[in-house]
Amino acid sequence: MSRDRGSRLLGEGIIKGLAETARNFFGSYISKQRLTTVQYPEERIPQDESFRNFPFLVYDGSDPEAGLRCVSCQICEKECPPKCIFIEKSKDKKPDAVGKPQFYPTVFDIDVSVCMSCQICVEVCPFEAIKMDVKYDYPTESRFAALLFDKHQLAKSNDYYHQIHPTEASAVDAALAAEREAAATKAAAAAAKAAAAKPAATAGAPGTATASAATSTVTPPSDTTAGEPR
Amino acid sequence: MTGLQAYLLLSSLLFAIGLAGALTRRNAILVLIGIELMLNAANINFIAFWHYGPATTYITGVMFAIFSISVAAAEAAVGLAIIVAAYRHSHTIDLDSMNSLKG
Amino acid sequence: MTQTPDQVFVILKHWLLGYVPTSVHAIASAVLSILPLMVVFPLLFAITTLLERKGLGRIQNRLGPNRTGPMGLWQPLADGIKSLTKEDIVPFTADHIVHFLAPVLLVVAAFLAYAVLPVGRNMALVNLNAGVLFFFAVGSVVELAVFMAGWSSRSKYSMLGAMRAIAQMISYEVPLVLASVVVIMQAGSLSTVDIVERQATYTGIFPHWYVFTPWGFLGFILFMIAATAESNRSPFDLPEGESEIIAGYYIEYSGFKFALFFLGEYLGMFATSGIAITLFLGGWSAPLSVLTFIPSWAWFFLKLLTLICMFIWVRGTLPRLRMDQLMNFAWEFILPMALFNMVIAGLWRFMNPGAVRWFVCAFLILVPMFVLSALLKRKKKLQLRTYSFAE
Amino acid sequence: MTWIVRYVCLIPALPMLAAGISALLPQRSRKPAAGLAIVSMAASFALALCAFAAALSNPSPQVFNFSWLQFGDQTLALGWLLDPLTAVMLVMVTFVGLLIFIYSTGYMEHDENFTRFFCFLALFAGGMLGVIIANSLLLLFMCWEIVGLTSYLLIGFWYQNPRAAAAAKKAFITTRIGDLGFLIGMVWLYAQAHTLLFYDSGRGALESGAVSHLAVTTTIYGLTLSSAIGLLIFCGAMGKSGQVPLHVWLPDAMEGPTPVSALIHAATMVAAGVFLIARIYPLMSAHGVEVVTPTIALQVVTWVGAITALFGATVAVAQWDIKRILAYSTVSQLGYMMIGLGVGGPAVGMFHLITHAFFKALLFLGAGSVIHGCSGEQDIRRMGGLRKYMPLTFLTYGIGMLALSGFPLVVSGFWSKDAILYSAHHWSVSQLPFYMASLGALLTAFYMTRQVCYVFFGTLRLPGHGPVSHSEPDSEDTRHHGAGHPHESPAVMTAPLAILAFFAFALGFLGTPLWPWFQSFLNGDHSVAAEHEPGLVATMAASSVIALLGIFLGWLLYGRQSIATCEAPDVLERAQPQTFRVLHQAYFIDAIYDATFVRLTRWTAKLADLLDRFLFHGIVQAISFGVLGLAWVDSFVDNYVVNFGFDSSWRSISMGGRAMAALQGGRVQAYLRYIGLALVALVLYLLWGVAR
Amino acid sequence: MSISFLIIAVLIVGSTAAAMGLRNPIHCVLTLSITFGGIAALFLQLGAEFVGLTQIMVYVGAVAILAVFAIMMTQSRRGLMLGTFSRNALVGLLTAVAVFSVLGWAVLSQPVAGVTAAVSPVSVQQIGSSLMHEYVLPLELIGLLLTAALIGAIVIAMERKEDTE
Repeated sequence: MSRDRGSRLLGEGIIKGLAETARNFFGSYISKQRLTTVQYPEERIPQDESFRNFPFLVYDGSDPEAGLRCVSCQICEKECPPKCIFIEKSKDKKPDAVGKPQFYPTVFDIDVSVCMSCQICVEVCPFEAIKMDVKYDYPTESRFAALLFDKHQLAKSNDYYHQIHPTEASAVDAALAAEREAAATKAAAAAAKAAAAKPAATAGAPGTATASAATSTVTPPSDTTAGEPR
Repeated sequence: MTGLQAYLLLSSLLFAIGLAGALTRRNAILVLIGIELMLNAANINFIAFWHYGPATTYITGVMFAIFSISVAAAEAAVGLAIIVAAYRHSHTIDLDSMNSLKG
Repeated sequence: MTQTPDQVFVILKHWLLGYVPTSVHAIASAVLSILPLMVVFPLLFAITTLLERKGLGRIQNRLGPNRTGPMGLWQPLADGIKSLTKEDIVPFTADHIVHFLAPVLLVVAAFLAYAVLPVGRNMALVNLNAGVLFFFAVGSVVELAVFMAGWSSRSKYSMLGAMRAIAQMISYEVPLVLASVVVIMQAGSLSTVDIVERQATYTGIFPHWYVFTPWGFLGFILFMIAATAESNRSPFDLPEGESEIIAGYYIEYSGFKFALFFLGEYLGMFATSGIAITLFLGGWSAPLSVLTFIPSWAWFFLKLLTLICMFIWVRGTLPRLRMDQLMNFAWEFILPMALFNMVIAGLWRFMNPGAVRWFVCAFLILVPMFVLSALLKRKKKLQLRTYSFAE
Repeated sequence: MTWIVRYVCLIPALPMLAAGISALLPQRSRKPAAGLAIVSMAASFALALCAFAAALSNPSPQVFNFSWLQFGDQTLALGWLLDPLTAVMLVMVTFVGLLIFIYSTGYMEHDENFTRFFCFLALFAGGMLGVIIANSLLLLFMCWEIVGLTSYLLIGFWYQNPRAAAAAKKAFITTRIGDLGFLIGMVWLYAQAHTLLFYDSGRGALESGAVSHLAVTTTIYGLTLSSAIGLLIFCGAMGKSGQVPLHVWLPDAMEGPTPVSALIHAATMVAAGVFLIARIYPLMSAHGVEVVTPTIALQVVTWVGAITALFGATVAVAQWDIKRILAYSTVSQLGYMMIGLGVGGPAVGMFHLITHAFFKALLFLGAGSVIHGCSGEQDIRRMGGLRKYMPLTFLTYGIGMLALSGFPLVVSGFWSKDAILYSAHHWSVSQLPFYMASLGALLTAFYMTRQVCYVFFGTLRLPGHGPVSHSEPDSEDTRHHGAGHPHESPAVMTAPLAILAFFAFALGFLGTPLWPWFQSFLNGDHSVAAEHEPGLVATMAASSVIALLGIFLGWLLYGRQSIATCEAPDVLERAQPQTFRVLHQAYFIDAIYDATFVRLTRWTAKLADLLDRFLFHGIVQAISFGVLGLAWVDSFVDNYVVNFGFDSSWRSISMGGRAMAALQGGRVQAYLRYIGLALVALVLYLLWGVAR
Repeated sequence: MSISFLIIAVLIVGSTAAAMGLRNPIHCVLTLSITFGGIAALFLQLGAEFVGLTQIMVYVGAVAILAVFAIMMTQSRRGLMLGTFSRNALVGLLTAVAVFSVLGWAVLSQPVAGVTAAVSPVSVQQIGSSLMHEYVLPLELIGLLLTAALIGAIVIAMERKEDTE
């Protein structure tokens, strides 16, 4: 402090400042690191993995209609604090990714202009069917209709989910797989019991069940609804 | 009408308008401005007489105008300062209501 | 023929005049002289806005505008089109006539100042006997325009901005004039053309620019400081301090009138820079006698651009002053220094040429500068701020 | 014109600049202030030496004039010149000044207003040098007044001391009386000669054209104009140089710090009067065509000088304050210079001025050293025996004393005084000044011996040291040291003493009758030839005898047996108490002034007061009673006789008044209206006049 | 009498009349500055360059601004309600008319032709040198006057601390 109060020439500080800005000026042409600007639409700041914005619906496989994990249980609709989710449950059932017949949403709308990105829907979903997206730019022409996303806009593949949140997606997949395996072994055990009763029944079902890891195509013969996990 | 007369006529008109303003306005500042106008009219006369005078190298008229401008500037400064001070004193610059000296 | 590029515009004008009937010769000549100025300087304004935005960006480690056209070169055009097509809003209670006249008067006054600016050899519009005085006289009209703008808007912010601007302009006009008096003393003329011609001689290869004398250098610095304040530029941009009074006296203007204010302000800046070049930097003369082959007008505009870059640089560097700092600086530092500088210039005139004179004058300048700056500082009690809670 | 003539103005400008800068310095920056003053003075000294060299090579006056103010077709020109007179004075003042500046750093070391002191000193030096180089009476007068002002400031430097403040005022006012004459003379000269420049290539006031015009024109009492103007200017010189009767301020001025006394009131400022007369000598000595006797002006100068010389010498005999003795001695020596100017021309007077400047500065600085050593004691009765304690001071002081006494052949004072005596002896008007001067010389030697005996010989009688009870210290200036052993002063003080002592010796040999280089240099001819004139040796012998006699007498009375106590009365006092008292009180001149001028003023005031109170008051009272009586009668008549008749007319008057009051309503516009109407009337009248 | 003179004259007279007749004092000052500019143009036309430019600088740049400031500082709600012209306006107007008619008559009745010699505009050097020679005393006096006016104006207009009524 005492150093600064010494008898300096008037304007010394100004000259120092000018030197600093001059260094900035020329430096910005020499080293690109100085430039803080990101040329936005073309360039983007790499996002943190945990970044999330609005929810979307995950589907397995390649068909958004068929592979949709959502079973239209409507928990998220109830839990959503700003009430931005609107679901209409289907009357009939359709086989889901595993082939189990399930209800499915005929209408699934999210109004992102209302959504507050609280992630509660994700937390409550028992089927890992709704997840948070990372897209943040939704330029539209209209403020209302264009920001009301329907099922088709919301549905995104599991691969996409892997793309944006790889760690989390793998964990989810692993959990799902484990669940299904457990279900499969349970089914197998039941089958074995049944086979013990009726040895004439088929064999080889356990082999396929173990072989399939991620997207099992084994159809459990049980016609009961899948047990609630957790 | 010669050139000089035109200038003199213009200056006397200016003088008369300035005088009229100084005589008729209520606002003290505008009265002062009227007086400035009268001074300006005089300046026109100085310059016109110099221009139409016997020799333009003899620059008394110009010098007089310059000095007159300086004096007018001083007058404006002091006059306006007085008006501001008077306003502070009596909260008006209306000349009709500044009549406390009236006998 | 080295004269040709130098005088190309003069020759061109005379060639064009040959096709004009003699009866309208005078008017045609005037138009032919004025029109280029009316085109060139607004163009320069356009370039400068771009330059300023890009330069400021780079100074702040940003890119600056780069979207409109290649490297953002069409940005000024886009700005122009935008301001032209914007809605022209006049406040309901405004004094409509005065509100309309203010930007016009500002631009007209700014343009008038170019009349005495010698932009090249034989390229001054008029060679007035009292050219420098003309410049300052026209400059004083700007104050009136600013007042009109501020007053007619019937807005508190406008009024405050106008009052600030006028107070600042009056305060800095005095040192501006006084700083240029030294040159007039030395040149013995008020004509801008004469002043440049005095400086356009060479000893060896070095020119006789007044900025190379101690008093000239000091005068130049003081002049530039005062000119910065006079054209309301940072760090003296209090009249339009966005954070306090939004945009000062032109807050109630929009669209084209707003653009006119901007134009007027930049034109004023160019004009003061031009007069600074004329007075101190040798006008259109080349900085070394071996460089005289480059046309004189090119030199003038080169110097002008340099000064503009200086302005931008300073704007990118310094923060805005406070009102009391501004006034103190004018009355307690710049004005006494300018007065003292006049004494030095007189001394210079009466001393024999030589190195002794140079050093004596430089010494005599440095002494009061140190004293005055010490006084300024003592009053300010400059010290690092100590925080009670932070740190 | 060589460069030095052009830049000779720098010699006064540098100290002035130093003064200006140190005036802005804060009080605590002592070193910069002193450094500035000394450096500027040294630079001036160097320049003065250059100027001296230039004057050596070209002794005719070289001038640099410029017009300062122009009003109408009149021009006031200022300028500076370089001639031998200027050159000699420049060297003397800068050199002595430099030494005294250096000395002051030691002497004033402990004063808290050190910075202010050097500011004033430098300003004084600037003013004095300005007086010297001035080529215009106006410039000279301005610098003269600066000198007067700084003298005032410096005498009253210790203004807390009421005596110092009074002395400062006295000095200022007394010199102002003289300056009034100076101013009148200057104005008169301007009116007659239309210029105040001294030399202006033939048009100056001191050049043949103007002077011959002035010398033949006579005014009242047959005085020529030149003499009259010269005498008026001489009034200023009298004030500044402390000539009788305006000498009263000079002894009192010793209240200032001793370096000031040395610089201003011994070496330079008081010599300014002498210098002024030397400068305008062509005017003073201007003869008519046929007259050959010395002019009235010069006669007056001589007589005033002679009276002053004798007066100062006699008074100095009976003083006890070490500085007062020197002060009266200065008065006396200034008288000698005036005699020299009057009878022998500028060379004679100036030679004594120069030598006197050196040895008197030496004496004053020596006295300062003594005072410093004795912790502010100034009374010589309380000193004594100091030669043991302050050997260097004693040695140098002794040299100064010998120089002042005019000890034959060795010291400078002898030669310069001898030249004066010789010229006085050959004066055509009267022999009396010669005898007065001789007597003065005798007394000079006597009182200097007395002083030296008192101070340096005998036993130490300082309070607390001798066999003497303590008596109240004479001086307030006891801030320097506590009372203690007398001690030798620091080298910074003794070194200037030694240098001055050397010059007090050596300077004399520049102007001996055998090799009168100085005189011929001043007179502008280079033929340095010994002048063998009749009576020269005789005069020399006479003055030697006088000096030796004076010293011998002094030794006889004071040195033979040492003074034991400080209460013991003076030898002379024992012998002639009445005379001694008269002399001690300086012929009661201050008292006479008090009794005459001051009392006269008081008396008139009192008289006026009395008149007012009784006479006029009584008359007024009587008149008022009479008026009251009359009024009563009147009112009686009025009430019952005329009231009725006048009432109506009064009413009409009051109505008229009200109408007039309406005109004077304080309304600017109304006034303006009347002015406008008056303008109409005026123009109409003028047009009518033209039309008819 | 040239066309330019006529234009300038009409401009001056019109703006002066407006300056003295408009209701809003600020408008008055603004029109007044047109007058000042016109007078400056007149000076330029007459060849007195220096005076003309000084006129603009002093009147437009200083006096008009000063007047504007004074008006801003003395605005009061009461003042706006009062009339523009004083009670005795008619008398004043008549006086002014009388003055103008008399002056005009005086001008027109005297055939002052003046010399219309070749006009050599007065150069700044000429003015400067005569300011420094013949007119140096008036110049000094003007300087003194301006300094005194400056100080006086500040002292008069400065708000006094004890003045807290």
